[in-house]
Amino acid sequence: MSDKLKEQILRSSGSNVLKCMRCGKCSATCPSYDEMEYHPHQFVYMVEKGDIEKLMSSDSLYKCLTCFACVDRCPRGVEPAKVVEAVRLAAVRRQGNNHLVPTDIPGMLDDDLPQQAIVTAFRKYTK
Amino acid sequence: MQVNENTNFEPVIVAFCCNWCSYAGADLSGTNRLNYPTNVKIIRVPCSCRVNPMFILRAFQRGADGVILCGCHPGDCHYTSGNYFTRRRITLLYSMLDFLGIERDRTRLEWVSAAEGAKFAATMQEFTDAVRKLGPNRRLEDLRCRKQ
Amino acid sequence: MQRIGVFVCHCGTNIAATVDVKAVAEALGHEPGVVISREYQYMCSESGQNLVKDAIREHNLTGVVICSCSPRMHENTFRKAAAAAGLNPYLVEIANIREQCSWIHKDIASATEKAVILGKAAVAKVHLNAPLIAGESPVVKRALVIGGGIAGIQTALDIAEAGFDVDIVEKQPTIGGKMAQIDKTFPTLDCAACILTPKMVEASQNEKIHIYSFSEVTDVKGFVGNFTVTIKRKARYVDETKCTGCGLCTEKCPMKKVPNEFNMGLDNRTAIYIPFAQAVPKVATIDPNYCMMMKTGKCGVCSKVCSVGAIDYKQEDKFIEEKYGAIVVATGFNPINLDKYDEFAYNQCADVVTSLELERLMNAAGPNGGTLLRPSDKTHPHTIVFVQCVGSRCDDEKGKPYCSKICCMYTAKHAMLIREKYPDTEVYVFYIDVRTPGKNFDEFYRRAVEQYNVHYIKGMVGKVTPKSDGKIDVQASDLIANEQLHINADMVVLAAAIEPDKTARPLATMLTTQMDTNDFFTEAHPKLRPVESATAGIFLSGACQGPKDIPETVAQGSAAAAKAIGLLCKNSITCNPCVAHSNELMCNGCSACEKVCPYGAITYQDKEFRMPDRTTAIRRVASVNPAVCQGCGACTVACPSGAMDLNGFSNSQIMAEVDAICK
Amino acid sequence: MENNAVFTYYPGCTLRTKAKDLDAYARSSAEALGITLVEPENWQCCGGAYTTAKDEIATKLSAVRTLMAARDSGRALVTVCSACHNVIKQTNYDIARDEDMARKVNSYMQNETPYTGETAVYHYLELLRDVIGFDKLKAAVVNPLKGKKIAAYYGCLLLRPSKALAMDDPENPTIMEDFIRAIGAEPVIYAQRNECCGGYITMEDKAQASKRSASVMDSAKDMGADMVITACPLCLYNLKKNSGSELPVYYFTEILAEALGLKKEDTDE
Amino acid sequence: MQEAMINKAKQLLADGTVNRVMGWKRGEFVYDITPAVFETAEEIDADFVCDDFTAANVSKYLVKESRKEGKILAFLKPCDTYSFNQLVKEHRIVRENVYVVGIPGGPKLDAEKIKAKGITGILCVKNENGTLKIDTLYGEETMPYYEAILGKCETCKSRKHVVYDELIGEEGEVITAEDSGRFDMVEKLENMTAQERYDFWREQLSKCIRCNACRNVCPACTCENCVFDNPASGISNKAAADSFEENMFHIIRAFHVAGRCTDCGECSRVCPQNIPLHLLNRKFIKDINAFYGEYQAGEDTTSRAPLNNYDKDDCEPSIVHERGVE
Repeated sequence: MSDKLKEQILRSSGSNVLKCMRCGKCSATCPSYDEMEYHPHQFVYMVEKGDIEKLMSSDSLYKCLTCFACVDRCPRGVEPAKVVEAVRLAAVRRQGNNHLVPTDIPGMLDDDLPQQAIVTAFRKYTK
Repeated sequence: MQVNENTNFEPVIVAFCCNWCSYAGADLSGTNRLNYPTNVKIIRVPCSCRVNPMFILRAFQRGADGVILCGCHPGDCHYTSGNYFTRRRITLLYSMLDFLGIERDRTRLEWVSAAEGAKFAATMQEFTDAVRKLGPNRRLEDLRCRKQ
Repeated sequence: MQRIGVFVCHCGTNIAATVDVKAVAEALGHEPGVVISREYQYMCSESGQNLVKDAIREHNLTGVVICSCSPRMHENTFRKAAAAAGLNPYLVEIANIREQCSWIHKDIASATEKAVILGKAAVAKVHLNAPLIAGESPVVKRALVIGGGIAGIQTALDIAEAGFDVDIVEKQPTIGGKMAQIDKTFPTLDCAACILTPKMVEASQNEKIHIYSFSEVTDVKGFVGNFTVTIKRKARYVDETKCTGCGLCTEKCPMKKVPNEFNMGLDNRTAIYIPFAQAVPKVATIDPNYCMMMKTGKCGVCSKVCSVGAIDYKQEDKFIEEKYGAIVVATGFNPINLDKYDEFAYNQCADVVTSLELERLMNAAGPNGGTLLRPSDKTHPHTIVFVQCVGSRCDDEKGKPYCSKICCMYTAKHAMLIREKYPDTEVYVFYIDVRTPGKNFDEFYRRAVEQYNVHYIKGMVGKVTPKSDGKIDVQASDLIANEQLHINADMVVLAAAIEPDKTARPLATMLTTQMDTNDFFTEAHPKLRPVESATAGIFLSGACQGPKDIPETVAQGSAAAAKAIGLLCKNSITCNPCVAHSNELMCNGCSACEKVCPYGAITYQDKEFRMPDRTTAIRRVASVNPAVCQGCGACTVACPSGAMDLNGFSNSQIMAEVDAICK
Repeated sequence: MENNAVFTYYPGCTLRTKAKDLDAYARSSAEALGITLVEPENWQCCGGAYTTAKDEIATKLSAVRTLMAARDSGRALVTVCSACHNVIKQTNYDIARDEDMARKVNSYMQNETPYTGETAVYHYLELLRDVIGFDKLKAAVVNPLKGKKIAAYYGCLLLRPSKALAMDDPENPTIMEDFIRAIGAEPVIYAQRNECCGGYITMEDKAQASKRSASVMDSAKDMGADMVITACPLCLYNLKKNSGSELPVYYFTEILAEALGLKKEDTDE
Repeated sequence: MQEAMINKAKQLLADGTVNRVMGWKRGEFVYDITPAVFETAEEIDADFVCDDFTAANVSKYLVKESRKEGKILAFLKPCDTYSFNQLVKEHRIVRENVYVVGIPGGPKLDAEKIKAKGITGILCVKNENGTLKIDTLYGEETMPYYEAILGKCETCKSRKHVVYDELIGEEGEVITAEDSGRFDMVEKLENMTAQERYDFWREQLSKCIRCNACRNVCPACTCENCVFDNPASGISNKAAADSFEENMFHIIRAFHVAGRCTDCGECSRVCPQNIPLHLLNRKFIKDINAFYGEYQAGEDTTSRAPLNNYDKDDCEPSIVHERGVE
């Protein structure tokens, strides 16, 4: 199961986690670091180890801002944000695992909130 | 010519490699344990400019299915200018073979440096695949030179 | 009748694991003319070579085929063995069944089949091999060293010591190179200038050494033992033979705002300048981009104050031609440009510096006279962050894939020197790995941690943020603590990757030597011939071959010198006998070969020939000078009549190989 | 970049609703600068966020439709919203390089002429820099914003991933600073200008969004900015709403229009 | 014209400028013309001929003749002067030993084309306003003049002499490729599919009987020892024994003369099997012009032949793949 999941994550992300040299620059650059239980470098490392379930159930999945700072600054071309995204997708694709529930939305709105915030949230957190 | 249906077809491929760049590049791909098909057999020449177009025709006549010539990158010739002459000669030969209706993918000129082991292996793989797709060389082969 | 011996090498399991060597020996034993076919564990070993020698004697062999590793590895070994047994060495052919067979393929059956075909091609070729006798060509007893850094200086001193003339070509106005800019050296912490400058002086005073400073190599012709090199002596607008280096002109020059490259642009120099106090030659140079006289025709102060009349605004570049027997490349390195790494704010903040800039900041002859001050406001930094591997070990277009090798150690040195001199300064080093393989290296690094309390943090800096109060926020990861840190720093020092000097690539083309994809010169053998290039007579010294520290550079400089001396000691060298030759009976005298020969090795003469009808006729025929011919074979293809052929790679030999492969 | 003065213009959904200013000023300024923007019919939402996952095809289709519309019109595509630009540009980049993705997209959409990334995609800022030229813009300014210290906020979307966006140096960009100089004001360089404001999570995780946006605004203020400009409605909302900062935030098109003398008080809500 | 040439030859023999004359003489039939050397005025009066059938290029004969004692007079048509110059450039002809008189060129006639009309027993031909009047043993016959023109003259490249010591008649101009149309057939072939090209050449080259006429007549084929006759060359082959003619002989021959062939068209003229061999040479000429700049072999005696020359920015062989039809 874990192997299959790992394979799925690697394919979906297109990332070669074996290129990682454990420098930690992704985590050094991550603006959401403090909000995360597992940090970008751990995502890469744990996917490599096949230790993915922990990541799937962690709130860290929803803390990534997809700002691509780690992707641009990684000296090895590992693209950690894409790994995070692949794990998040794998998580929300599971039955009943949507992170965002439509009924919660009205409470989050205000007059100035741009539409794209809602569209984006659905894109990223639901299936 | 129909694409060969016979999956057992193993093309005979002759590769002329210049001693200073491509032959060393071929050695490097071995040192790095890269892979390319066994079909490729290398003939060492001091410089790509040593390769007489006659040799290429001879190979086809004797049943080669593909001939590839590898030399140093333009500007990097060990003998300063050899590969520039090669480029002219081989361009004209390839154009003539094309004019005679010989399949274009059977011949190739590549520049491979001594550092490009990976390029050498990839080029050989690609070339072999291309020739395999073309099927056996019938247009230039002399049947009387054939085995058995 | 040919009597050919075939010898198939196992190379331990290198060949035998994927090629059935017994089957290869068996198959080749049935080839026409083959009288003995053997396999053996290690053909290149003494007993393997004896096997070949014994067989030559016993079977009176006329040709030998060795199926083994690449001829680039052991062709010479087996040629020597054959010669020792009385067989002409050029009657040996190698079938490359290791690099080009066993190491490439996995399937035993097909690899074996291929090895047999390669063997057959070699047998077919050796049938047509002719015994060749190598000629000789004289050696010019003079060496050229390109680059006057510590590598070039060491090489030149060693060659001169052995009694040979040697010229150094240095593109800067002074020799000394990067080492002259360095403050202290690891792991001994002795002053770089104190050990380098005496060597520079020694080089300048040695009668055997001639220094062409402010000069560049623009053309190289010829071959081992006999190179002809064109050197461009760039106009320095000062007569070197007159200038005494008094420095009065540099004091009086009104143009004082020229970025000082010796101090990495951290301070200014004058338009006429001597790079540093101990420069060799100690001669002024005018920078025409800044000199008012050169730009506007108004000024001339230096000319007025120069008591010896050395200033010459009209000086022009001069080209000189010299002959050399050996050339040593010592073109060195440079730190990479950091434009692509501005997450570290190098272009946005004056207090983010490279390690080489820090060397100058700390140097007594540097912009601050040896007191470490921030470039921005000249205040004393209390927190300094070092970032390792900036541009090294990268797998992207921005950086270099290799480890720059010297950064771990110089950073430990910097950290230690700062903590020693300014104990109130906190020093942080962000590292990925600390690499200390060298004598006393790890001990040195441990001292930085244990004795000097330098904070080594396993992790990388992600973002450097200059702030309005002049401080610098350094955001980094601490992988051991698994936390993200913010350090409020005063200075950031980047360990920029090093790369070969930009002049190396065109030089390699001139020298017809090879480079790797990073533009480092490629050595003839990575282990066994580390200071020779694959081109005979060209040797490699220092960081042009790969990142090196000073002791390694000096060691390699001396090694390159030893190789060059070995060459210069000979009165003549054995020429490659695999050269072109013209069959006069077939030659048309058409000059096609002459046109394509890169060495001018072909000349023509009118010769009298007896014709079949018993008359005589005078014909123009080509002849090849075997000492000049390098054996490329361009002429053989240009020749319409086939009169021109190449020893060792004759038309019939190559066609025999073609036939054997296609059969 | 071709010097064609007619471009296909993709506004995106937010510019039709919450970010009307961004749109209106972009149009009026373009007109004043001699550029014709043609809006394609029946455009759809860009998708809001680009899914990097290789096994997500459906989410990329709407961006492809826009790109195809531009291709079929024979014009380059111009966007102004950073988010739309990012999604469309990344889609275009990937479809040009990832054959597998291109094949899947084209067969899914049953395209007669397969789309393989041939449309050129520009951000409005690139139009100013590369088609009009900042020199020409400077000459067209009637109301220079003299003395204003303006901090450009790029955020993440305009610059990254830099391989795909290829607009400017991702770590030391200059395009918006040059723009600010062109309209007569003084740019303020601050380090957080290319760091994320937390826009994507602004609805779902207010705490993190306000931490991020505060960090950006504080950094700009620290370096002495009078105002912040942005190209992104999400950033604008977030920086205004969640940062707790007093510093005003404007769309870059608004101050562009102001400098060109096109700003009408009634459109400024 | 013949009259003027005979007078010139006799004059130069008489004043000692030359001791021999290279010209043509008639064989068994009027159209059976072969090059010949004349040593006396009597021989010239008896046999010297220059008419509509004297198409043969005499420059190749000068390789041997120019190395003999004394100077020889050679009458060269414009096309022959290119071959002559090329041989001078290759040090094959000793220029000082030849006195070159330029004579007007063709078009010359092709007896085979006349015979193909069923006209035999030809005695004399005359062009009258585009109609060729032919006196035969069986009475007068006519045919359109242009239908009797030699193939090589139909696509004449130049009416200008590139070398001469003296000129009889008026000097002409170089004819452009567009006007001569000499690359039209090459182009037509290039636009065929590979299979069509292959079929075309198979059909043509399989007719080859290896009589070696093409080689023997070719002014570029003056090797002391031809590779096809030389066992050491590895490609020696003296007779039609296998598919060597189709696969090797003509390609190698064309390659050997590439960059040196002046496009004199003699190879196709003499081929008894009517193989359009000149197309192979023209293909090389066309490629050289396209890839490396216009080059006309024999135009001068100093320029470097394109295959013995290079430019750092030469095109790669892949240009072949980028152009035309597969």
